[in-house]
Amino acid sequence: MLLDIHATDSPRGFRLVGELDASNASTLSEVIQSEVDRGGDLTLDLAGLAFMDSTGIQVLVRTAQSLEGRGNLILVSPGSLVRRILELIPVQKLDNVEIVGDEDEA
Amino acid sequence: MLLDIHATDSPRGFRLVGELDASNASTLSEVIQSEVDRGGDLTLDLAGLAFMDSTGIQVLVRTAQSLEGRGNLILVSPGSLVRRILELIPVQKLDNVEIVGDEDEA
Amino acid sequence: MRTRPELTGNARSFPAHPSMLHEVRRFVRDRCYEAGMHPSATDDLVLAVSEACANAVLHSKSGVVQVAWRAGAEHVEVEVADQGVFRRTVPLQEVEGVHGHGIQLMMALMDEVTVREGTIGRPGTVVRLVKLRAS
Amino acid sequence: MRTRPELTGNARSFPAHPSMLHEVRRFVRDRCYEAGMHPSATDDLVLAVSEACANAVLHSKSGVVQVAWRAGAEHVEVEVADQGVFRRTVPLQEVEGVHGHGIQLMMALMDEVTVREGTIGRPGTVVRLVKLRAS
Ligand SMILES: Nc1ncnc2c1ncn2[C@@H]1O[C@H](COP(=O)(O)OP(=O)(O)O)[C@@H](O)[C@H]1O
Ligand SMILES: Nc1ncnc2c1ncn2[C@@H]1O[C@H](COP(=O)(O)OP(=O)(O)O)[C@@H](O)[C@H]1O
Repeated sequence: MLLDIHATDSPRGFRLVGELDASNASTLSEVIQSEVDRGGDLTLDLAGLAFMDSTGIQVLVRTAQSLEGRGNLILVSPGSLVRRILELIPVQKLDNVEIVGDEDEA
Repeated sequence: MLLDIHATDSPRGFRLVGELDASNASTLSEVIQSEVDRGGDLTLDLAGLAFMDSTGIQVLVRTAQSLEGRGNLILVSPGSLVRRILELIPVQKLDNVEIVGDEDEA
Repeated sequence: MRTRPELTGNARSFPAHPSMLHEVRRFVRDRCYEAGMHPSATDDLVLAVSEACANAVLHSKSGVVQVAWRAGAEHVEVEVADQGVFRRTVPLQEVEGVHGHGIQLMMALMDEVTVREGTIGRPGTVVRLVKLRAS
Repeated sequence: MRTRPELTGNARSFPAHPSMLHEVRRFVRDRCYEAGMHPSATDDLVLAVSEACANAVLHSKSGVVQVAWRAGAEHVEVEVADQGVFRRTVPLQEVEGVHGHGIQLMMALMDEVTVREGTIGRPGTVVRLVKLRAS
């Protein structure tokens, strides 16, 4: 599998390992949606994500929008390639999106 | 003046004559906003508009968004150049935007 | 569709102020008319050039924008050059509100669009717009 | 930055299916490595090519996508060619929901981007991506 999606309990969310692109973004979107429906903050651990394209950005934006007013989307430890795309398309500017554990701070 | 903005009473709105571009879109936006605040449908007579660029499209989209749930934006008789840009950026797909008096029907 | 020496050319500089857009449109429309370009292809090119110039005026912080017009047997091309640095942040509609979709509109209107992005080390963004005479 | 005969080249066809994206990224990454391109410039080019291929796969209705790689002394360029017609409607975010901003992202990543839009009479959209080795 190009992308492994592991559910995590504390914090509640998912750990992503592999590459996120147009071939698997809709699968990720569906998996995330079930958790979004329960409300509250959602954490995505991105440390193991070696690649993300603009369809991945779409998933993040839509997730943040569905959580709006009910919770935050927390992005943990994006690697250098993921940080590069977040630099160019700054999803973290949305009110309820936050990046923690940036490599530079580690 | 590149663009003349005439207020109209029935239907309530404005008649635009001239060219709408980045040099005057913000002026139009402000003039329209005062009427939008009163609520209800707003009509823009575009028959005299000889040119519109994407900043004009922005004004239309923002106007429609501000009217949402309170009224429709009605675009009357766009000429060929304005119809061309509306074909490529179809603002009329927004729920509360309508084009009437298309040249083809006249 | 690359620029070839046999193209007839014509270039003009305009101040980077929104009031130049009307002048640029007239310049391009007149050249297209002289070149016998089809009216609807002319309308598309005029709008695309106006969008490219609006971007240069709004985003490039240049003082001057150069518009170069060239006609070939099968196509017409216009280059819009500023002296600025291309802003590389992709505007997120959800954060920054409605945007003009200027570049997407240029692509929808033209047969070929090139953007050479100005950088700090090599300033000057150049947008090249190509319209086939027959399209 | 125009294509010159002295460029070393390498082209490959991929099926127009989302699973090709991973393969294309590896192809481009390997070529960049062989050409001694800077790692961060390589990352940018790999992402831009992946975006161009995603557009071809998602929008062009082609069966096959061709990826051509060329290296020059100062730059590397990749051309992504499909056999389809460029969809000329600009997506309105307010109507169609969030979009990927693929083309804007390519422009943010590259030094020069060209899109030649496939038409019904002349199908085949070609996206040309140029990255300076030094940037
Ligand atoms: N000539 C330019 N100089 C600097 N930045 C530019 C230029 N043209 C475009 N850009 C950048 O590209 C972005 C997208 O441009 P565009 O699609 O026309 O949308 P808009 O102008 O409405 O934002 C702009 O927001 C800007 O950051
Ligand atoms: N290869 C292609 N073939 C046909 N249409 C394309 C192609 N690439 C882009 N397009 C058109 O351009 C639009 C903008 O593309 P892009 O900026 O990548 O955003 P997105 O793909 O998320 O819509 C697409 O929605 C599509 O209509």
